[in-house]
Amino acid sequence: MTRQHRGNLICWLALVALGLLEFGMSFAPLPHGLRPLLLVPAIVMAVLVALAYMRLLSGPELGRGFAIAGLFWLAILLGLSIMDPLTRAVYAVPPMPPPASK
Amino acid sequence: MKLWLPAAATSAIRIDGLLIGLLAVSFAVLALVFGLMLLYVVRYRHNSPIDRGALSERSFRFEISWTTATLLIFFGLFIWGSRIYVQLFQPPADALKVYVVAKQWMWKVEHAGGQREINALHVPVDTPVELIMTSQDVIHDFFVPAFRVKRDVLPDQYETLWFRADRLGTYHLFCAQFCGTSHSGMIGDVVVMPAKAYADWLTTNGAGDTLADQGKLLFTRYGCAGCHGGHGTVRAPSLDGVYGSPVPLSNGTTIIADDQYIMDSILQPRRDVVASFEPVMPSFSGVIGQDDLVRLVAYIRSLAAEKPQ
Amino acid sequence: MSDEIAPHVHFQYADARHQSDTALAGMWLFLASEVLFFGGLIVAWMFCRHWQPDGFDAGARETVLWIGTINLILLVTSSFVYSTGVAFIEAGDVRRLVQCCLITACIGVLFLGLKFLEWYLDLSEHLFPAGPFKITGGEAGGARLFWSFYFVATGLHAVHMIVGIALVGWVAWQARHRTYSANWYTPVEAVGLYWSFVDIVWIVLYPVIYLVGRT
Amino acid sequence: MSQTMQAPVLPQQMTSYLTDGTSLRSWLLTTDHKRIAVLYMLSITAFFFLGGSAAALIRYNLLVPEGAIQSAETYNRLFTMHGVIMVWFFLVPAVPVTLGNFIVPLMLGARDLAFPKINLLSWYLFMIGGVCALYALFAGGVDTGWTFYAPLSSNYAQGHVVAVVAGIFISGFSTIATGLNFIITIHRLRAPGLTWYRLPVFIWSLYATSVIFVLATPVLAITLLLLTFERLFHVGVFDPRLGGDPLLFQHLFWFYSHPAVYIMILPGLGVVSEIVPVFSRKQLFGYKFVVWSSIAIAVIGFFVWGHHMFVSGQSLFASIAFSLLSFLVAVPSAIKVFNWLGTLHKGRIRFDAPMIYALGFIGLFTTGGLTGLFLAALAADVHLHDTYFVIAHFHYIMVGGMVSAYFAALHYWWPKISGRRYPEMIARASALLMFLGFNLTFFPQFILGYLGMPRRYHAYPPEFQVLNVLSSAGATILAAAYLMPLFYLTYSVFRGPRAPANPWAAIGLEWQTPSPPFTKNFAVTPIVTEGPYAYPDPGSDLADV
Repeated sequence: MTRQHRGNLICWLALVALGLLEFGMSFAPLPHGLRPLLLVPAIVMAVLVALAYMRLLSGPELGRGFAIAGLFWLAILLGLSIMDPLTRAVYAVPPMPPPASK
Repeated sequence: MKLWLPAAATSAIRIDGLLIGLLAVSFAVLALVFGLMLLYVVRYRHNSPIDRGALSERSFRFEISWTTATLLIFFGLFIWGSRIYVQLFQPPADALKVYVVAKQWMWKVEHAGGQREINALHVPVDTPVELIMTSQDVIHDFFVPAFRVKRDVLPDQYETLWFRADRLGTYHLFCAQFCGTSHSGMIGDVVVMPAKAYADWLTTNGAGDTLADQGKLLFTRYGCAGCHGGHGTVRAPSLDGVYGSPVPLSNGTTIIADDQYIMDSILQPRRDVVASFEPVMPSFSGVIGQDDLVRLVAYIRSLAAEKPQ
Repeated sequence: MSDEIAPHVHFQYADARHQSDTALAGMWLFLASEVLFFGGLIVAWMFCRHWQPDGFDAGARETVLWIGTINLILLVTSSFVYSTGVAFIEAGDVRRLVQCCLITACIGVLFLGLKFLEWYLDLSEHLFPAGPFKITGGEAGGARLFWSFYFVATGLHAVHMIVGIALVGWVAWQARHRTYSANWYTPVEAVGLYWSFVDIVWIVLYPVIYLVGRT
Repeated sequence: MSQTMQAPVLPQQMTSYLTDGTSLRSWLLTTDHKRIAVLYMLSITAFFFLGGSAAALIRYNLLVPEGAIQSAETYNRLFTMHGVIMVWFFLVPAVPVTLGNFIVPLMLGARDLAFPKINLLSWYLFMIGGVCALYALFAGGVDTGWTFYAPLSSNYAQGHVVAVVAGIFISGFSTIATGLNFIITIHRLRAPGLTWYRLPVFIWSLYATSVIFVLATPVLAITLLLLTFERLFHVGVFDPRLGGDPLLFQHLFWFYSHPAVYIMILPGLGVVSEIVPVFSRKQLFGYKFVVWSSIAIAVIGFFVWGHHMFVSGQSLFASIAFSLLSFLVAVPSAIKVFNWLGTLHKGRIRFDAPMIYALGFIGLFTTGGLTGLFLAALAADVHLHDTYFVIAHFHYIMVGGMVSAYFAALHYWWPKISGRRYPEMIARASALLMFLGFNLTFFPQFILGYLGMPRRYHAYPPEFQVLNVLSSAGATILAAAYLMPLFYLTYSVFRGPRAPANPWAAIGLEWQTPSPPFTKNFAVTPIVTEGPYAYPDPGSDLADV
């Protein structure tokens, strides 16, 4: 059981625990605003998998650069595109077109 | 050939000012670039014996100066552009409201008093007019070059556009968002009239009748009466009293004949075919528009009301 | 000059380490582009959920939660097994690597099996957005949107899973023919990166599909 | 981490890459970056003249107000075909896949790209995508414009939308593969001593282009996938009637398509930064600023896509934010233009064909960039959006800028690629003819745009006719100017005089191998000791070569 195996095993247990935590959290009644909290365990799991199984830190440093670039561009895509619907004033569609004069 | 576009609205004058400002900046920069290039190309051509000593390699000073200069000019242009843009978004409260419905390849305009016109818009001069626009199928764009205003018209969503015409005359109306085959045919005229002439125009054009009456006309015009009238050659389900009651479908389920079902059956008849009937009805999507659909539904609803429940 | 260059080093590389780091960097760059690919899908999810919150959540409540959860655990386990396999090949143990690859591939197939079962359940309940749809009335629009997002997202993920299983199988096949050893196992690591990435995609998709609609 | 020394190339391996195996198989299954570049060059040229003929028919149609081509349907499919072919099958790949594939390994002192097999796969994906799109365009075409706006493209268009979209989808992977190959090669396969600040600017601009290739194209892939899903199942992702948002399509589409226009122009900026120092016999002015402005354009280019949607119903706040960001992205381009002028200052300028194209590029690119400011200023865009002003703006940058740079690069590296010299005087004549024809074609369109003539119009009001006739006349001159290089360059391959290794006496690793280079590029991996443009000061007497 080399150091590497032990590390993988601990990481696996953490991942399963986080998964179950997330599963449990979904039953707690969260107000609409706090819904994004549900994504936090998922992000932690993703980071764990990247560090332990994808060897982000011990791999080529170019790989780290590209990983960070990918996340930075993802932030641009999500951040700037959500800016529009959040601030758009939409006129509700009246049920009927303009009332005929009679 | 005319190279100059009349400015027929208050917004047009402000946007023209911005365009002239941008033109000035552009010509200045172009003169600088083309001038320097021609100067260097002639002065420092290959075999010219001119002295080329003392090459200043410290480019830092130049770089910073022209970068900050460009940044400042651009920032000024940005502020100027957005100030006018924000005004285009704030129609005055007392603006005259006119509904515009864009459908594939025509503009249907409807004034508050019920007056309807196709591919034309009559507006009084010196009064703010707010257009409340929607589209029935694809994205169109209400563009009046003389007013320098333009707004995309989104399907099933209302967009507003306001202007205050200040010159009489007839101006072009274009559709500026590609919308299919006769996108280039979807044009019209915006007629700016004195207030009194506009009032006269409103009375002479009168007003339409109820939706159900119009639906009845459309029912025959689109040929529905041919099959659903009960005496045609093709066997089709009778529509008397069908509105609101359950309809058995060919796939065994039953569905309530509400507005949505009638609209879907007109646009996609083969989807929910009535039991014991052949799926022969042609699809009318792209043929019957949104407001005609609403009138047909109003007519079919009126048929149910007549039959005693 | 090392005239005897390791058997797998191409002519434009100086040595094996130079080539293996390059290959892994290449895989990381490809995964960055995949992040943007699924990012576009998340933008669609944000837009649709913003415009149709109630209908969207109504649709989300129809998902089969237990299959999703089991699949999450399965994929996380498969990543663990595969990286154990990589640890084994680092020590030169080719036989264990082949076993780990086969286990990973089996978990992958199990994941896909459960996924097809879930799809079958959904389709039988008329949850496919086109055609007769289970939810009608006001929330039909948002529910249709959710389910179209659901089928596109899980469909794309399934395609990536199938490619992943094929790659893991290819690694197992290569390992069985003695191509890998303690000082040459770059393809194993590269496929490991891809496999863990597909696992991360599911880790993100799981709450987005199953949980956010339910609270 | 650059590569160390490798086994030297044996003398008998020194045959030119062109004659190193002449069977069709050796060409179609080659992994040599130079041969793949030649394969790409042939397919790019074919697509260029196909798209160009569609443009010729468009200009023919606009000769008369009611449209010379009777059916509006045919006209709509023509301009869509022109757009799709020119954008995805000529402009986006143009310089990177042809000259980039050929020159990047040579400039780096490497023997080939990092992943040669992926490079060949990239060409095959490009051809499969191209054939798929061409089949659709010829089997009936598509009437949505190259922008495929929903809900027109998803619910109302009758043409072969899914087939064309599939073609573009596949060719997207080809560009991702090329971008990935370049980034990894530039990082990992530089010659010893070739540090980042000793790299030629052409490498830097291709690096910036590849960043956009790799990070923007996937978003196009998902957009086209969603469009196909919507078109097949009508589930309303983009159709508001069923709850979707048509602006979602525009956001996703323009997130790719604006960086895509920087994909198209950045290689051109790199080429001009290579050519101007060589033909002025002088250091590139402000090397670091030019390099970092390429990177800035690539990064900020991802922030600005909203300026395509100022009038399309986007929120006021988002429009203002995108307008500010769009003004910021114009600054690096201005820096580049000023640095080219700085390079011309006190140089020894020669007027060979590449230099004429480059000087033309500087003028036209500046005009195009400045008219971009009109479209970034919010209120001006309200008037000018979707008119011929926009058409003129992006043609000034794409045709005036990018195509001139492509021809400049083609002529500049032609001796290295084909081992032959092209006829100089005819090349200069065709360059000048292209400059004149281009301006006559597109400058009237600025005025048409200001007057309010919308784009994509089959017929137009009579008062615009004279300007349109002028534009169509210019188009015929432009077409002639494009055909000339096709003839004299092909002629030069077979009958042109042999070219020496360094015909322009330029400084650069690619000029240290024979032309045409042999398959392994360098006999011994070169050691780099100085910067890319180490020309002696023009003032000193030894500068006159």
